[in-house]
Formats: sequence, structure tokens, C-alpha cells
Amino acid sequence: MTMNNQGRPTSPTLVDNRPEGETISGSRGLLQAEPLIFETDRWNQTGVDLPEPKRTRSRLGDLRRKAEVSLPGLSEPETVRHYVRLSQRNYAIDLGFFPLGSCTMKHNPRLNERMARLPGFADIHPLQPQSTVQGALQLIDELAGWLKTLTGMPAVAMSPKAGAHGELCGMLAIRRALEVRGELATRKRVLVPASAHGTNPATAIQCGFTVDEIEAAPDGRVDMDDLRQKLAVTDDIAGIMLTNPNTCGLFERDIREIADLIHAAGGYFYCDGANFNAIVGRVRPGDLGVDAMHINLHKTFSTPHGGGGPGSGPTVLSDALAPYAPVPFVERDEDGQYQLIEDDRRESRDSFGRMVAFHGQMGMFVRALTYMLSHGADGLKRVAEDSVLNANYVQARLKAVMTPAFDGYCMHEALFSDAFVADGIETIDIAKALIDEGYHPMTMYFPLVVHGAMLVEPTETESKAELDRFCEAMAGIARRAAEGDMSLKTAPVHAPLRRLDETRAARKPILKWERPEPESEQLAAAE
Amino acid sequence: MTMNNQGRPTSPTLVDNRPEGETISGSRGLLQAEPLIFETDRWNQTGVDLPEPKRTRSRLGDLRRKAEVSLPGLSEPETVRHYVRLSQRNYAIDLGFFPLGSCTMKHNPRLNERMARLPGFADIHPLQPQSTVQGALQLIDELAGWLKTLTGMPAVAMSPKAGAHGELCGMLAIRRALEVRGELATRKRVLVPASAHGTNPATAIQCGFTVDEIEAAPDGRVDMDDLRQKLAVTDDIAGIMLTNPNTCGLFERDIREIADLIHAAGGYFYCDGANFNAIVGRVRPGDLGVDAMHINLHKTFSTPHGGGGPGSGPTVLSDALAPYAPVPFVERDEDGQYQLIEDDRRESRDSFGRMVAFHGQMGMFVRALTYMLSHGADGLKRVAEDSVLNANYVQARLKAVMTPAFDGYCMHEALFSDAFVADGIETIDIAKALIDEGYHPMTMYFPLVVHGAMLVEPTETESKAELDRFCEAMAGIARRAAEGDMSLKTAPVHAPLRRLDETRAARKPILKWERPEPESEQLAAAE
Amino acid sequence: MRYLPLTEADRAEMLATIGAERVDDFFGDVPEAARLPGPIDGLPNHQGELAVERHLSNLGVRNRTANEGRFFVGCGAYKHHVPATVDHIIQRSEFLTTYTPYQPEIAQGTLHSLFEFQTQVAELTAMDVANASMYDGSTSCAEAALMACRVTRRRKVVLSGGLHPHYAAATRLLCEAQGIEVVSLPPAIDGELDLAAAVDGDTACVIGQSPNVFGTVTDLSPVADAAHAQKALLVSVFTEAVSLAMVPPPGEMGADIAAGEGQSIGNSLNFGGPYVGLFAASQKLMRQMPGRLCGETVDADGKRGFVLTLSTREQHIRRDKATSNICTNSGLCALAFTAHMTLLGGVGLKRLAELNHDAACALADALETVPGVEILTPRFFNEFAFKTPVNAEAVLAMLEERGVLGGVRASRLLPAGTMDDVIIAAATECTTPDDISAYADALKEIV
Amino acid sequence: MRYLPLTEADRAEMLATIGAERVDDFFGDVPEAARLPGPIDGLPNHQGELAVERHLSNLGVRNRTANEGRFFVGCGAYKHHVPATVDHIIQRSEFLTTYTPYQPEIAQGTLHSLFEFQTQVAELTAMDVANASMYDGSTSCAEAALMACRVTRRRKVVLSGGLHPHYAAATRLLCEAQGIEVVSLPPAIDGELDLAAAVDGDTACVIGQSPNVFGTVTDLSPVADAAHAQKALLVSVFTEAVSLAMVPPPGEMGADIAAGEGQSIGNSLNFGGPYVGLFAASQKLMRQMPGRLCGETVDADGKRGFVLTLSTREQHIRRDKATSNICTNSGLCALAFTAHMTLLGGVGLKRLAELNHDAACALADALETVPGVEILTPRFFNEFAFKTPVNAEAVLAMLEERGVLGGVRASRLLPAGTMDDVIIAAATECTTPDDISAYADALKEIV
Ligand SMILES: Cc1ncc(COP(=O)(O)O)c(C=O)c1O
Ligand SMILES: Cc1ncc(COP(=O)(O)O)c(C=O)c1O
Repeated sequence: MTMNNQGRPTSPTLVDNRPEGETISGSRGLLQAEPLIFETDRWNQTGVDLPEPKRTRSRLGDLRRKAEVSLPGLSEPETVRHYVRLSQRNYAIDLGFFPLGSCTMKHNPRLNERMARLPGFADIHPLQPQSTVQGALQLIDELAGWLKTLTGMPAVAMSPKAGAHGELCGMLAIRRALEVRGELATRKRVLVPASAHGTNPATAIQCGFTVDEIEAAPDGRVDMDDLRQKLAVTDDIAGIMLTNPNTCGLFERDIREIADLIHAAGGYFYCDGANFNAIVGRVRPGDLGVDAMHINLHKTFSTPHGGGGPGSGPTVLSDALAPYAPVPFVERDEDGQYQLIEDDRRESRDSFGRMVAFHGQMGMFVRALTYMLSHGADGLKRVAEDSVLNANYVQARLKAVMTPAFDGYCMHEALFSDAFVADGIETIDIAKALIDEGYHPMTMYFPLVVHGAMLVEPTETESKAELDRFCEAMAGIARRAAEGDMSLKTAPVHAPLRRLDETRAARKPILKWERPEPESEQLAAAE
Repeated sequence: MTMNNQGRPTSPTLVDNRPEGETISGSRGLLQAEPLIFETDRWNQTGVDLPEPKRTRSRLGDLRRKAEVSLPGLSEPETVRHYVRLSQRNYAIDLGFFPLGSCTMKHNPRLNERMARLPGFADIHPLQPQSTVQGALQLIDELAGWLKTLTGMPAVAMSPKAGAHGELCGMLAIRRALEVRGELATRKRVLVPASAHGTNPATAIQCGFTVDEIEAAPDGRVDMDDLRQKLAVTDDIAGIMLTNPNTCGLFERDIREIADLIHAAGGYFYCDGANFNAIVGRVRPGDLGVDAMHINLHKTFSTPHGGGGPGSGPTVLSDALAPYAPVPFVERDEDGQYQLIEDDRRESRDSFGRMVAFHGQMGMFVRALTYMLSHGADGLKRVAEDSVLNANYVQARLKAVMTPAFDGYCMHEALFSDAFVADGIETIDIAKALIDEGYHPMTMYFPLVVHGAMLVEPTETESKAELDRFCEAMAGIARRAAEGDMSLKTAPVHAPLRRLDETRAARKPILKWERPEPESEQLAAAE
Repeated sequence: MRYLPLTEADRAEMLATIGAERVDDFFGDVPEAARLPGPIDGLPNHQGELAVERHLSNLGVRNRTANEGRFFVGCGAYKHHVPATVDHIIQRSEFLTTYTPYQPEIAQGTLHSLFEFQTQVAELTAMDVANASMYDGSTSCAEAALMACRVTRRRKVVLSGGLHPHYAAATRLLCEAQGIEVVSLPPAIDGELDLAAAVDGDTACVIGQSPNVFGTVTDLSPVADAAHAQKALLVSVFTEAVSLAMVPPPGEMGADIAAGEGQSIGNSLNFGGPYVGLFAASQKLMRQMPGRLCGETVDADGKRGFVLTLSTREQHIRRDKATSNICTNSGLCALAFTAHMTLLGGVGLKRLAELNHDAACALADALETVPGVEILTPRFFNEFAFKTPVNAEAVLAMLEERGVLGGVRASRLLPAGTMDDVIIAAATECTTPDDISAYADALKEIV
Repeated sequence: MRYLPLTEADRAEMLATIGAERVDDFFGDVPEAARLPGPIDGLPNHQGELAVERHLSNLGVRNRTANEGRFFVGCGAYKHHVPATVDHIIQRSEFLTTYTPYQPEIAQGTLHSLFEFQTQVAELTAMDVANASMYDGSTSCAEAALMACRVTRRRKVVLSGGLHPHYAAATRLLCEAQGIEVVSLPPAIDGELDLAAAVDGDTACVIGQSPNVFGTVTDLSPVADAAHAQKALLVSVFTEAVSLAMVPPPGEMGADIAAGEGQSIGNSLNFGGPYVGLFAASQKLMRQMPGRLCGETVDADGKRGFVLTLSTREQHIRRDKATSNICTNSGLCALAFTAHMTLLGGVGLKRLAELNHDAACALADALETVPGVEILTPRFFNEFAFKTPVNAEAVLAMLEERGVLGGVRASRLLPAGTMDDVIIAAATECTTPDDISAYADALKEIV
């Protein structure tokens, strides 16, 4: 397992061809200079007007925090300016094409934001009496209905907080099932394709399983021979964690057979649903033998990525695993009242218990249900078709200048390798050049099975005009990379910052601001 | 009256020192290229999902629009990107120091935006039965109370839509008063100081008055001799339109005397309240003999400038003019019910009638009342003090490198002339250089009484750190201007666009997009 | 205080730099009599967000919103659905907290969208050129009258009997202030064409409205011909912009100036304001137009850009010879109009208009079945007047008790006694079949 | 369809460029059995904004919000006032619609604010270093237990009797999945210090909570000493971040790891999610921390910038040897936390804490006057448990009828039978004197 160079430490050589015209203020036209909040003179100030506390007889005894919380308090005008200025330095879907493979950076509808802010959803407490939150429980039940119908699966756990947490939910259900079968001690082995996302093996380990990596076949799918070979011994098999469509952007042709093999071996089929956008509304995982699959609401169903979350990872379960689903879940009784089952000790069920506080990401549920109601069954089918059409269009327009990792049509993301790139130039140089052209680079160096991988996922919310413009710019850069144009090394030049020294950041980690000691301050600056 | 060169037609010479690195896409890093909506292929498309109309038996007879409305309909993702990309090209208060003199570009609190969007204010119709909008009417009444108390004036007309519309309201009240006195035909003359804002003379003319300009004294205030001289004849005097503090940022010392002189002459004292921010909470215009004064809620009371509106110009009136106030106005009857008097034909009142549809800018009323309640009497007093302190601080830090137009302290805005500037350099060059330094230029070439005027109004919502940084950058530019540094002529270089050819725009006005004829299209492009 | 960044230390330092003792030194010019000892009394002190929010929310909940129950109120402001995207766009700091684009190099966001706004308004009204917005429809109408007087150098305007009474009042006020004679034809459900007979050699313009305040749609071409025959202008007014996708627009009726309200595209009801005035004219009258104009040009590198142009007409340059005293207009509401119009496109606007017409037809069909109710408006788009067997004010009050805001009594806008038994009701794409049947049922109970 | 820009013409052109007949060609690998004839049945077709808005609003209005009437519910999520500025900032397109900052050159907005977040959390908890957020407090607590096991290479953790039962469940689940023994001390109002006696040579860590689920504030220093004596770690948990401005923070009590919930600063109640997990540790444990870390560095021109760092611990690089499987965390909620914390400052947070404590003391004073009510929590910040003479569930139901959401019955979180007559009530700066007297009066009526 080679070290993934996703985090390849860039140690940029100091460059000189900086356009002159440095300014006194440090700002340049509309791009404003802005320090850290700690570098203002707003210590022991506050930007919130609070009434004078009465400080009546305290009920805290002598228990007090000793050192005051020493943090600056900016006024509202300074706070708004601080974060609006910072936002100027961010790329975003609302600004342009954001083709991060396997992240499904689709448009985030604004109606979803408005609905999630309705007081009826944003201003209710998870532990309020259930009679006072029937609307919220109905919403969770409706969303669960959509998820089960779209996936053709009989049950769904709504509480997982993101995709990785959904993986944990699925694998814990498998673990509980094995425990009930009394085979937990023996069945430890989980098969994971080499192309799987890092969260898969990490989750398996966290659930106490061992990871057995399946080779990728030349066509980018699971190597069936290697799989059969790994199933020669079956009594230690817990299951498989298969992503479909896989992280090479290809549908696992033999998925039915893989499911049958795993089930025959006494294991369970966990499916990573991160790429569900390619088949939503067209193919139901339930028809493919899946036992558990997490769905990233912040990918397929457009809840915002928010700079790294919050996400939501509800996990659909087959009949085989449904009894082991975690609490809480919503049930509708005969006279239409909704009930939140929080502590299920009824014998018939073998829930693996509670994996998180409260009931899941309600804010994401409201946004996702709004998204589903807006698209409907017909719209969602079109989502999958357009996302796949857009990916194939990008692949078709670029295959002349870049090397597709595999032949044939792709699903919702097109994967290229760096085979076309001249020596001395690397995938990261291509990515940084794309920044100058106004684009967020695609996912790089993932999946690991492809050298210098470039994974382009356009999603269905991009227009043909936007794709055409991207392909033109990408082709221009690809040609320069093929010709070994070393100026690619200096990119980006138009971004707020040039390439950052990640090696230095890891070698001498500075993870918070600290008040510089007066005398050593000059030293630090000179270093 | 020299042609104000505010709209000095800039005809920039074509410049070459364009930093290389043009991109294929036209975007440059985060700054995205974006065409007009008409230059997309979204003709006969729509981005709004509407149900299928039933098109039952029509009640329109044969009356139909002949030519279809031919306008493109962009999808939601394209529309959001289009306007977010356009917004990247705008300077704003939330981005930085916006010292437009006489515009009071203070911070717009976000609480005001949230309150204005409460359904109880945003989703009620002006002609709903009054019993269903008692909360709205109470709000108007409360705001009117604050305005009357802050100005020390007995009455206020709430319906004017902006400052200029408030001027119209004040002058029409004066006109009505003269009419009731039977002196409308004779009293036509309105005295207007040379430094007054263009809306003042325009308003006087629109009300059928004539404008008689009073000279400015060397100290930037009304020349009392010229005033007395103009009041030698009094029977044709309708009134005076005086701005206080005046547009040179100075308090009219002799305002009491001016008021007495005008009243003695049988005229009325209209005061332009655009600069109220300097004295709000500290000085009441009612104590200065004012008869009518408009207040710009979008200046003094922070309702957003919105790219040129909407504003709101409620106009306070003295006892002398109160009877002539326009309809509608809100009255509270004995048992606390609020009544909107829309058509006042009761004899006791001589309202000059209705000047606009409905009841005024409710959206601005909610924001302004929220602003006032947040500051309170103590906070508003501090607003005036800090706005004046900030202006004097800027004047003090820059007077060494720029020429203050007048000696002594200023009020809420500091006025400089271009006396310090070397030949060949003009105020506009200084303004464009400020853009490169990340600042929106101050108001230029206004008031007309100062050559190459530069009017800096910081407002109270700027921190000392922000003012210090501005003064450093401004001083740097001022020195270059004094030294005759011709590179100032090429500014701005860091803005999204270089200087625009305003002469060409006026010579050959293109005021809308038109579909280029195919063959002549090449011609137009080559021209 | 959360909005005031200066600390006590800052203030002291700044006073020192300036060389002043106390802030009071700056207020030396204030006459003794006007100097107050402290904050102005009679007003509360500053409060935190929570307290202010509570006060405003308490006022807000005491109003019945258009969304609560059955709603048919029109007469110049209409309850339409505005896509969520529009409010997101106008809350962008870069659009909300900027001002008139005086420095075009750093205001292309505002100027680019104004150019789109002007193009959309010109196309919607079928006129040659539109300005960058007025306050609202009523002041846009008044400014049109003044412009006609400027262009024709005549001092008489004639208003139709169907012009919205508030628009007539605003126009009358401004004209009479400048000694311009204003002739108002008597209120009439279907009297716009009477303007043709009322025009003479002294007339600067005739002002007709379609759909008019009673909802009546009229082809004003005959009025245009009559006006032009007398070298007068036709000003064509509208208060429901969505109608222009379906009814003959001003340009197709020979109007010289089009003036109207843009609230119904992109903007909320807001209890009457802020709204956005639309103003368009024929090419030859362009330089006489009031308000701001955004024009295309190039920058020093030859790149396309937009600027405010022809400002020599405006008050900040022409002062007393300006075409109008307007400075701040309705910028952000124009952006809301443009964003919604960009989403709709011509195709979407047409369908929206059809949905509105469907709803009004269904309402009329339902109300006609009520004994004693008579639909008075012969040709309407989404609003009509109808006769009630009993006094309109009483009918509306009883409807209100049954949860139905049935419309506007004509007598609220017209002088008492003229149409006391007439209600003007509007229906839009927000009106559901349930709303309509509830209205008819309630009316049956009352009548 | 409003979210899908491709037109029919686009699709045809693109298929031609690709050389495919129909879109179905791309789905050739789908097994026959899984191919559907058309859209998935059992679901409605697409709807416009108006229809969708109505459906959601109807669901929304069927919930009783914390703002409607008297509200005292706490236990891990608190009703605080969030300044309007915070929501404006997190709705900025550039923060809302971006992802994990993989390309630092165009993600300095996110990275710069994460660096501020990490500094604020470290200062608030008085620990050396904090990560860039976890999902919520409960998963943060579970990850702390796993980290302690990694660091000490031991496989036993001990949970206090006052740890929030949901936090205990999440921790137990994850530990037992990896064969780590979990010892839970019995539920106790004031039993955190019992941890000291429970630690032994096999213990990886002891997990205590202050204020605990019953609101009890405890100085865990003795527990820290006992743990360190056995070379075990102290994990100090909190569910009300505002308390740390007033009560002894984890760092001052000798904690090695601090884990807690950040919802109460900047974030709404959201019916339980999304919230933001806070995770901080001592310097020497830095490289064993789960989740993302943002670090300072310079760019090619020597300008300061920030990057995600030490990612060799994380799943996308270390895969099966990663410290945790977390990828997407709670980015936007962390930004909301930071914006609110930036506005408050240490001074503002202290005052906010004092207001909370005032309110809780006033509530306790009022409830104590009710016959049969006994305050059980000896030392509390803004939340306490009290005994009710009658079964807690019945009391809460009767309070609800009187418009008072009086708190959480302990039996909702703890196994039945253990504390059935205990209610946990919280008060914050949003609690008014009227709320408190209404609560007491209602309780008097019931009891
Ligand atoms: C293929 C795949 N699986 C799992 C995940 C984990 O999902 P999350 O980031 O929501 O935890 C991702 C996230 O990017 C992914 O791309
Ligand atoms: C001194 C002065 N008076 C009047 C006005 C007109 O106010 P408004 O733009 O609100 O019409 C302005 C506006 O800038 C002004 O500065």
C-alpha cells in the first residue's frame, strides 16, 4: 500500500515573477487584506449587548474557572467584515464548476435553506414531549419512506451523522447480526476493494473487523478471481464493503454475483452509497442484493457541504439486518400518531443500541425532503441520467488530450490517469493550473489504483456551456502538461495565495494562535 | 454655474502594461468571467416549475399581446451563479471602508434584515382591512414617535419614498401653507445655498418655486450678508432650503438667526436632513427653528443603500406646517386602536393630499425602528459623537498631506480640496488610486463650492484600526499626487475593470441588449 | 455597544491626535439654546438583540398575513410566489450594502444587473428604452406626466377614469404644483377609451391604465391615434406587471411612455413599500427621461463594462434644470425583479400569466353563482370588480370574520358614494380552488 | 425542471459528441433484474416551489417551538439567542457551498476561520490544542475513549454516573466493538468523584462530565490525580459550552482530553442536529487526535496561509491505520460557533454565563417554594434536577397542558425505575421572570 500522495507535501520553491503593484494597505482592489481576529485590539471587548447580570446568591459553591476566557470580542461591523472578507478567498459551487470526484458537488437549492430555517424545524428541542413535535416526526418518517422506496430497501436508520458514520452503522448492524448468530468471534474478515474510500477500511477496523483487500481488475472493477480466491475459506467472512458505482466511476457489473458469493459465504454485503447520484431514481440497490448502504444526503440529495459538513448518512438495511438497526427510529401507530422509539428492549428486536445523541441531522432531513419533493420520481431519474451524460461528455471531449483510466463509458464521474503527462510534471501541477483558469480542481490521487488519478464528477446541475468552457481550459492545460511546460509548476498565480508549504506545516505544526512573547517575537518573524 | 464634473467623462487612453497571464476561460482564479443573461442559450427556457395552466374559457375577449415576451429563462443553478459572480465585482460596506461623503455608508445591522422579513411585516397588503394590520400601524406610529422626539418636531409625514421625495413633501407643505395664506402667487422665491445637494434646487423647481442661490462664505457656511441682502425684498420669499450640518461638513452657526430672518420674511425654513447623523441624539432640529426636514432612513438609520435604493424619507414638520401634511397618516384613538387616515377632508386639516400610492416604505420602517430600539437614546448620542470624532481624526491625520477645504473642526465629514495636487493630476486620479488600495473613493467634486472636492464621511461604525490603515494608504496616494506621479493616471489596475469610457457611453448610448443582426455582427465587433 | 467599534481607549487616543479635549469641542457651533444636557429624554436606552427581537415579533404577530387563510386583495399590489433564490441574491452583502454605482470599476455587479433590468423592462413593456427604476408605479406615472409636458411644451394632462386613484393623486399633486392642468375623467369600470375624445391641442398627454384599477383590459391604440393626431403623447400605465405577458403591452398600443409597478415580479407585499417603479419610453424621448440610465461601454483594455450615463439630465449635475429630483431610486427591488425575471424567462412569465388568468376566471365563475352578485369588469386578466347586493364595506367585514380577505371596496379609493357597493377582487397563482370555493360559500352565507 | 440546466437540444448534441444513441447506453452494466421500466413508482412527480413550500410549512406548524410559551428543556441542547449576524455569515455562498479545503490556495476563507475555531476551543477548554470539529458531543466523547486506548495501549474505560446517557451509549458501542471493556458507574446526581476510586492499572481513561447530565458541577482534579497515578487519562466532557466561562474548564482540572458539545454557541436547536462536536487535548497527545487539523504555514511568496495538516493520521491517507474514520465533520456549524464566539469575546461569554446562572438560580428559588419539590443538584450552572412528589412523566404532561415545557424526565434517558420522580430543568438568558413564575404557579396547581 503506497503512501497516498493526496497529502503530497508541496514545498514550493520561492517564485519571483510576482506582478508588481504591491499596495500599502495590503488589499488589492476588491480583495481585502484581513488579519486573524486575535491580531486586532479587541481584547476584553464584546460585540454582543447583554443586560447586566443580577449575580444573586450563587449556587456554584466555590467552584469557579480561575483564568478568564481570554478571547477578543469584535463589534458587529468588524465581525461581518472579517468573515465576508474571508469568504472572498473561497471557491464555491455558487461561483463555478466544482468537479470533486466522489463528492457530488451539485447545486444547493435555496428553497432547502429557507425550509430548514422554519421555526417549526430549527427551534424545536430533541427532548421535547413527542406530542409537541409530531410534524418533525412525520417529516423524518416521510424522508425514511422516500429513502426506502428509492433504494428498494425495507428499513432505514436515520441517526448517522455523515457517510463514514453511516458506514459504522451498517458494519455495527452486521456485527450485531453475527453476534446474535454466535459467530462474532470467528467471522472477522471484511473484504474491501483496493479502490475503496479510506473511510471504508477505517470503519471496518473501528468495528473490530480485519480488512482483506481485493485487487482491482484491469477494467477497474472487482477482480472476480481474486474475490473467489479470498472466499476459498468462508467461516471467517463477516462481509464485503463494496462501493457501487465504484470510485473509478464504473458500475460493478458482477454485483449480483458478488452478493450471492458473500451471502453463500455467510457474510453480509455492505455497499458504500457515496456514488448513489449515478443511479438514483433508475436503479434500486435493494435489487442488487445489498444488505446495508449509507446514503450521503450532502452528496446525492444536495444538502450543503458547508466547508466540510455537517453531512448526514442515513443507512438503509435489508430484512437480514433490519432487526439490528440502532435506536431511535420513528414508528407511526394505527391512529396516525408518530412515536420515537428511543430505548428498544422489546425481545423481538435486537437493535445494536444507540450510536449518537438524539435522532440525527434534522436540518439535513428537511433540506433533503424538500429536494426530493422538488424533483419527484421523474426528476430524480433525470438527475442520474444527466449526471452520467455530463461525465461521459467531459470524458469524450478530453480523451484526445488526457488518458481515460479505463475504456468504455463511465457513470457519473470520469477518471483519468497521468499517463499523458511529460516527465517532471505531476497531477498536482495540472490541478494548480486549473485554479488559475477559474476552476476548482477535480479529486486528485484517488482512487489509489490509478497513478496520478484525476476524478472529474460534473453532476447534473452543470450546463453544457459550462462544461464546454471547462473542457477548453482543461485541454489547454493538458497540452501544456504533455509538452512538459514547466510554467505549470508556478501555478497558481491568480489565486489569493500561491502554493502553500504543507511540509513545513506538518514538520512544525502551529494549530492555534498564541500571543507572541515580546522579545522572541522578532526572532519568530525573522525565522 | 460650472458644469459639475462629477460625471467628468473619463476617456482612458488604451494602456498596455496589462499583467500577462490571460486565461482561456476568461476567469482569473476566483474572479469568474460572466456574460449577460441574453448571451446564454437559455431562450424559450425557464427556471421556474409552474403547474400546467387549465386555460379555461378566457375572460379577455380577443385582447392578447401579439409578440411573445422574448427573454431568456435560466435554471436556478445558472441564475445563482450569474448573480453571485456579478456580486464579486461590487465594492460594499461589508467589504471595506466606504467613505462616500453625505451618503452615511454606515454598517447595516443584520437583525434589521431579519425583522423586516417577519411574515407579519413582509406578507401583509397595504389595502387589507385596518383591523388585520394593527401591529403594522402601531409600528409606524412608534417610529413616528421616535422621529418626532429625536427631532423635537410635533408632526411627521411617513409616506415619502426617499430623501428627494421628502424634500418634495416639505416644499409641497410650504406651498400649501402659502396657498392657504393666499400668497402662493407672490411667494415663489426659495433661497438655496450654493453647496446644497442637486436634489434641493430640482425639488424647488418641481414645486413651482424659483431658486435663488446664496453664496458660500469663506468659512464654508451661508454668507449672512448675501442672505440679508437677498431678504431685502421679502414679499416674494417662500422659504429657504438649508442643509445642516451643510454639505461642507460644517454646522451652520447662524442657523437660529437664519430661521428668524426667514420667518420674519414670511417664509418657511426647509432643512435638508441628509447629514442628521452628525447631530442625531444630541441636537434637535426643532430647537433650531426648522419648519420641515426630511430624514434619510437609509443614511442616518442604517436601512441598506441597496445599490441605489430603496430609501425612505419621512419628513418632520413644525406646528406651522403640520396642518398641511400629506395623507395617509396613523392616528391612535382613545381605546388604543390604530387608524390610517387615508382621505382627510375634515375641515380642520388642509392636507396637500396624497403624494404616493399606499403608506410609505414599511420595509424601511421596520429596519429603522429596529435600529433605534437597538441604540436607544444613549446609543444614538454616541453615534453622532463617534461619527464626528472619526471625521475629525481622518482630517487631523491627513491635513499634513492634503488641503482641508476649511479650517477648524468638521462635523461628520471631512472636506478636502485639490489645492495640494500637482498640475496634470486630478481628484479623479486620486479616487481611482484609492480603488487599487482596496477602498471605495470618497465623494468627489461635491460640494461644488470647493475645487476638486473630496468629501470623506467615515461614519461611527468604522474602527480606529480601519481609519489608521485608510489614512496610511491615502497619505501615500496624496504624496504621489503632490509629486505629480503620472502613474496615478493608469489606476485602477487591481479592479475587475480599468477606467471606463464614459464619453463613448454618452455619445452612443446603448441602454439595453439587442440581438446582433448576423451579418452586421462582425462589423459591430470590429468597430 | 455592538454597532460602535470605538473603545474608550480609542476615543482618548483620537482626541489626543486631533488635539481636542472632549468630543463636545466639535459641537461648538451648536447654538446654546439647542445644546442638550444628555441623551434625548422620552426614549428608552439601548437594548440587546433578544429584547428588540421580542418587541418587533410581538408587533409582527398582530397582523394577519396573506398566507394565513383566503386572500384576494389586489388594487396595485399582488400576492405572488417569489422563488427562494431571489431573496438569497438580494441579501448578498455586495448588492445589499453598496450604493449608486458612482465608481463603475468596482460596481460592475450593480451596473451589469441594471443593464439586464433595463432590457427586461423594455421587452416586457414592448418599448424602446427603460430607466434603472423609479420609487414605485404612482411616482413613475407622475414623472411620465411631467416628461410629457417637457417634451410637448404643453401644460395639460388628462387622466382616465380607470387610473388607480393613488396614481391620479400623485400625478395631480406634482402637475398642479407646476401649474399644469389635470383633467380627471369620472371613475368608470370600462372608460379608458373615453380618453380619445378628451384630448385637444393643449394636451401634453393622456394617461390610461390597462388593466385598470377595476381590472378592465383595454386596447389603448385608438387613444394613441387620437393623441398623436393632436401631437399629444399616450402614457400607458399598469399596476400588475405579470399581465403584460398576456394583455397588449404599452408598446403594442402606440404608447410613447410606459409607467407602472414592478412589485408583482420578485418583491413582497411589504404593506405597500418598498416597491419598484418601471419607466420606459420610445427611443426619440430617451434624453428626456427621469432617473438613472445604465449604458454599455468599454474600459481602458477594451473590455466591455457598464456605466451610469446621460447623467447630464440628472439633479446631481443639471440641478434646477434636471428632468427630475430623484436620486436614490429602488435599486435592490429592481435586482429582485431582475433575478425573478431571469428565472422565469418569457416562457415562464407567460405560463405564470395564464395561471393567474385561470384563477381569476375560476373566481368569477364561482362568485357569479351567488345571488345578487354581478361581475362588472367585461375583460380582465387577474382582477375584477363586482357588485354586491349589500354595502361593500359590510360584506368585506363579514367575509373577514369567516377568514376571507375578499378584496378592496372601491369606496376605499374613490370618493364616498361613487361605488359603495363594488368590491375589487384579485386572484393569482397562489389562489387555490379551496380558497375560491370558501369565498363563494362565505359570500352566499352573507348575501 | 428548475435545477437541471440541460435542455433537450443539449442532450441530443452531447450524445452525438459522445457517439452514444441514448442515455440508456451508459447503464449497460446494470444487471437485467435491476433495470426499471421508468421512474420508481410509489413516489410523486416533481413539484414547483409553492407546492413544496406548502407541504413543508404544514409539517412545520405542527410543532411547538421553544419561542412559543415557557421553555426549560436542556439535557445536552440549550435554547440560547444567536445574533442575526451569525446566520448571515453561514449563508454566504462561499462558506455554504464549498467543501473540505483540499486546495488551500482557494480555501483560505474556510481554513482561516478553522484556525480561529481551533484557537477559541483550546482557550475555552483551557487545553493545548483542538481539532477542526467532530459531528457532535457524543461522538466526540466516544472518539476520546478510543484515543485514550490508543495512547495508553489499554483496553478499559470507566464512565461516571453523571455522563449523559446518550454519550455513554455512543462510547460503549464503539469501545465494545473493538473489545474495549466499558465500566459504567451507577447513575448519581453528584457521583463524578467516584471515578477516582474506580481507576486501576488496566484503565485507559476515566470519563467525567461537568456540569453533568443532572447539572452538577464538579472539580475533577482529584479524579485526574488518581488517573495519572495509574498512568490512565482523564477525559473531561461537557454538554453546555457556555458553562466553561464560569465553571472549572477541563484544562484547569488536569484533563488530558476534553470532549463536548458546541451547539449552545452559534447554533439552533434543530431537533437534535446538526450540532458541532468540540475535541481538544494536551500538546503531547496531538498526533493521536481524530479528525482534521488546520495548521499555519507560508505560501511561495512567504505570505502566511493555512492548510489541513498532520493528515497522515487520517483515513484518506492512513486508511485502516487511521486514528478515526471521520471525513465530513461539522464545518458550517463550527463557523457558526466561531462567528458567535468572535462577537461575544471572553468578556461577553462571561456575562452570558452569569445571565444563565442568574436565571437558573431564580428558577431554583421559585421551584423550591412548591410543596414536595426538592432541588437535588448541589452545585449547578444553568440546569438542575429536582424531585417531584408525583411521577415526573405525569407532572411534565400536566405542565405541558398549561403551556410550560418544564424539562426532561430523568427516566427518558435512564433505565425505567431509576429516578422516575426526577425532572431536569434548564434556564438560559432567554428565560424571563414571567416564565419562571408561570412554571412555579403551574407546578403548584399540579402538585
Ligand atoms: C466513496 C466515499 N465513501 C465514503 C465517504 C465518506 O462520507 P462522509 O464524508 O460523509 O463521511 C466519501 C466522502 O467523501 C466518499 O467519497
Ligand atoms: C445632502 C443630500 N440631500 C439630499 C439627498 C437625496 O436623498 P435621496 O438620495 O434619499 O433621495 C442626498 C442623497 O445623497 C444628499 O446627500
